[in-house]
Amino acid sequence: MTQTHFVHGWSIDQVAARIAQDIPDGSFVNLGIGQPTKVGDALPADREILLHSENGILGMGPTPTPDQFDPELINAGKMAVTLLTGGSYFHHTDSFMIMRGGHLDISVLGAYEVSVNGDLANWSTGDPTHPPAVGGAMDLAVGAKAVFAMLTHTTKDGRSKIVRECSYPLTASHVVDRIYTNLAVIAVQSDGLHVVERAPGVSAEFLTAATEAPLVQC
Amino acid sequence: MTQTHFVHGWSIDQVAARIAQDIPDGSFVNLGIGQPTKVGDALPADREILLHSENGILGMGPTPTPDQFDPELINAGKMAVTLLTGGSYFHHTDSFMIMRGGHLDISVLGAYEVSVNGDLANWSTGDPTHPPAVGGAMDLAVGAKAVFAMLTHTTKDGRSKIVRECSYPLTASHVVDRIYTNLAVIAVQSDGLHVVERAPGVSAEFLTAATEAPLVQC
Amino acid sequence: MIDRRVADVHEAVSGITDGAVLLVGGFGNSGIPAYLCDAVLDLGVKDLTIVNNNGGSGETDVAALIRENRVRKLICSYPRASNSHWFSRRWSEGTLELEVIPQGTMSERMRAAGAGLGGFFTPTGADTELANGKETRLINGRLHVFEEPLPGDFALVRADLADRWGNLTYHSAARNFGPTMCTAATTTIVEVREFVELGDLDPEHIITPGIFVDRVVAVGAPTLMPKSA
Amino acid sequence: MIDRRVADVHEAVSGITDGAVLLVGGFGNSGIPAYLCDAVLDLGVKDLTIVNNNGGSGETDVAALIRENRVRKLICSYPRASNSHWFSRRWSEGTLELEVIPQGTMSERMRAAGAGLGGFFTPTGADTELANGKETRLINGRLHVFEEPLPGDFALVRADLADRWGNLTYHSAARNFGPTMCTAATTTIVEVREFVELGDLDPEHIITPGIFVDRVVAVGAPTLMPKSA
Repeated sequence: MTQTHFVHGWSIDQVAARIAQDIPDGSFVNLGIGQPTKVGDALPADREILLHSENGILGMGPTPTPDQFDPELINAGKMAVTLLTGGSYFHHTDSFMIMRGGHLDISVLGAYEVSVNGDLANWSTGDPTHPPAVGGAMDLAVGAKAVFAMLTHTTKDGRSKIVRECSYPLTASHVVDRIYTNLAVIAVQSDGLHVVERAPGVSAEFLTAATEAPLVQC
Repeated sequence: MTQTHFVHGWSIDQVAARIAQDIPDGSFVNLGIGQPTKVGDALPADREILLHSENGILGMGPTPTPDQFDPELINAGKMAVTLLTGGSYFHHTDSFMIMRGGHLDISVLGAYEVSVNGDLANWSTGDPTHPPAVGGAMDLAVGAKAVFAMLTHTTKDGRSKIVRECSYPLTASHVVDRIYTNLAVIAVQSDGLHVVERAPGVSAEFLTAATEAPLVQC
Repeated sequence: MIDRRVADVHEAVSGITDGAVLLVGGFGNSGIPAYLCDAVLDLGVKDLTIVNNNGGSGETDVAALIRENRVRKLICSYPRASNSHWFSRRWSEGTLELEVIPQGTMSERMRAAGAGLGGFFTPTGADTELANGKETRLINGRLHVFEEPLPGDFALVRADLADRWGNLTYHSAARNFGPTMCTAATTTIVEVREFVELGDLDPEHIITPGIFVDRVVAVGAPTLMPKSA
Repeated sequence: MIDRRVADVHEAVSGITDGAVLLVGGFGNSGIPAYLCDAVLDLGVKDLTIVNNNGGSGETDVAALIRENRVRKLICSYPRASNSHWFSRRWSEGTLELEVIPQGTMSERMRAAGAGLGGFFTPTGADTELANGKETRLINGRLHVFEEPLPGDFALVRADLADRWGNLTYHSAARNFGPTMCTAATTTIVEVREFVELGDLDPEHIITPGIFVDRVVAVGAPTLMPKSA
């Protein structure tokens, strides 16, 4: 497991819970690999929220018990999962119709950077010594009705990941609707980034100082 | 039933049988509405030939007995049919993938006219007082590995339907591989129309005289 | 809680307004959502655009909507049938606009809408008058025509069984346009023979996952018969 | 008589030659046609182009073909995995060409090949470096990129059950790329858990109709396990 160090504000689990809170009952949701998978564990028990996995699953359930284990039933992160009662299987092209055709209510994606106009960079650091690998990131970013980006607010050396313009190669432009970081929840609107909520102990001034992009504070 | 008057040569049933003879064992075939449906009754019992219907059937069987009758199981001509053991159902877009994607071995189509270069006209007489209606004709003409055209050699007033250039609106250009009429079997090749077989009693001279397009006699 | 089931056909078709584009399933009488079409007739909406493979037959469903002058435009592949007299009459009068599309292109255009594509090139119809006014392109030596997605405001579809989540199975050749139309409309409305409990449909056998379905109503067996052979 | 069944994996992969384009099913280890990949390795062919979602893992199937320098080019969406060391090594050495495509575009391009389309426009990747050198077009105010069909000379697919006609069912998430790849190759070769009699597969439940399948071989259960959680 990757250890990510949070200097301030919410823990990763708390950010996941905060995202889960914003997912309405009855939603169809895809959780990207990495941090967003934690949102699955945080979904409120009193809401019926269906998880989609790009490899052809709707109604994905939790990790199997030994007697539920099916070696061919894995999620997009290649981990063993289960299927809920009422879930279904379909082939990859149909699965990506769901993603690309605007049928998912919410896609939660990890991010390297998000820009003031909702551009998302989450697939490549541009390092030519690393082979490129995109997976379903661009399909998810482009196709869902709403895109939530989940990321730490700053890099380990303190550089803001909420930027005026992405420095990393884009995944898609103008797609992110909400940004969830350890420091704040931020709505991407046509007139800029609006702070919806700050984590406990994070002041407006601190948040502004930690963010390269201009913010409209709440 | 439409009555078609054959002046010379084979009957419609005989043409259907002649076509059936040219369909190899193991073929996947679509029979267009009208005359081509008669080919189904003429298929040799010792060959396993699977019929496709554009409304989502592979392995279509004959007319049902009363106890087999399923009101929703119809063929492209909207007649009640059955499904053979081993047959399958699929949706319309998948069915047309089969037709358009080059997966059918043979498509047998009725025709108003066929030209020397294999152009097919079979969907419209160009009469502006009749509403246009194309159905799956263009998909079948374009997508099958081989297209057989089945038609009477001449119109009722003696005009050749095997022409230098089609006068009716095209269904598709350069698609017909073989022409089956009451007078002859004709192969469409890059260097012209080659007579494969003449019906009994039809001389080379008669056939040439009855055909507008130039023929290479056998 | 996800529950796509509604109590009756009137609730099922609520919200359809004048000028709506309706994708109506069925090939001939097989798979026609006859109960939903009747409910649309009762709703009294007009200026509809209907996308259906055919142009109605007899006096029911699509034919009834055409007869009652509710349809401004019909998009189909094959409007003529032995008893498509209402289509013929309204078309001849000039009160019904007609757009004829090759059947496979019609289905593929709806799929493109459901798949979020901006359009595709196909050889079907490229060298015919149905490509008039459309962009063509030579691809690998073969002429292709560019076809745009064909989305609907509403899809009206008949299926066989549905559960609470809107998962669907179909019956034999009544499947036809249903699964594709379910993906291509803003609001997808389905009539089924009957409801089953969540979990009664095998996850391997569900044809339309509930994500594509907005409302389902149970109406019993289909009423329409094919022509006798 | 239609009989797609062959006796063993070596007969199944016969005819694959140097330079062939192979569409290889599977997502991670789920649905990977491991037995067929081993048979391709035994066949000794080289300069292969492999289309697979990933770049192989460990020492088996796609990874083994890459390790043994049989693969000239890999077309995939996500070549990296915790144990994709053979991909990484050959790519770093410069002996393995890599083309990365968004996963949905890869699947849609193979479908386009199977459906006889000349290509399509998609917004996925249109405003990214993966669209470099490709045609783009503004459609309804959104940038789209033109993507070409992606056909294979051979498809290697794993399914669950098959009958004599080559009708297939799949098991849970192992379905993934199989049904699409079956449509997109000149010759489609399938390994299944076991054969069943014609008629044992319900016509409503067949996922890949036999028309898309050329050869089927029965190999038993899959051997590969997912990562533990």
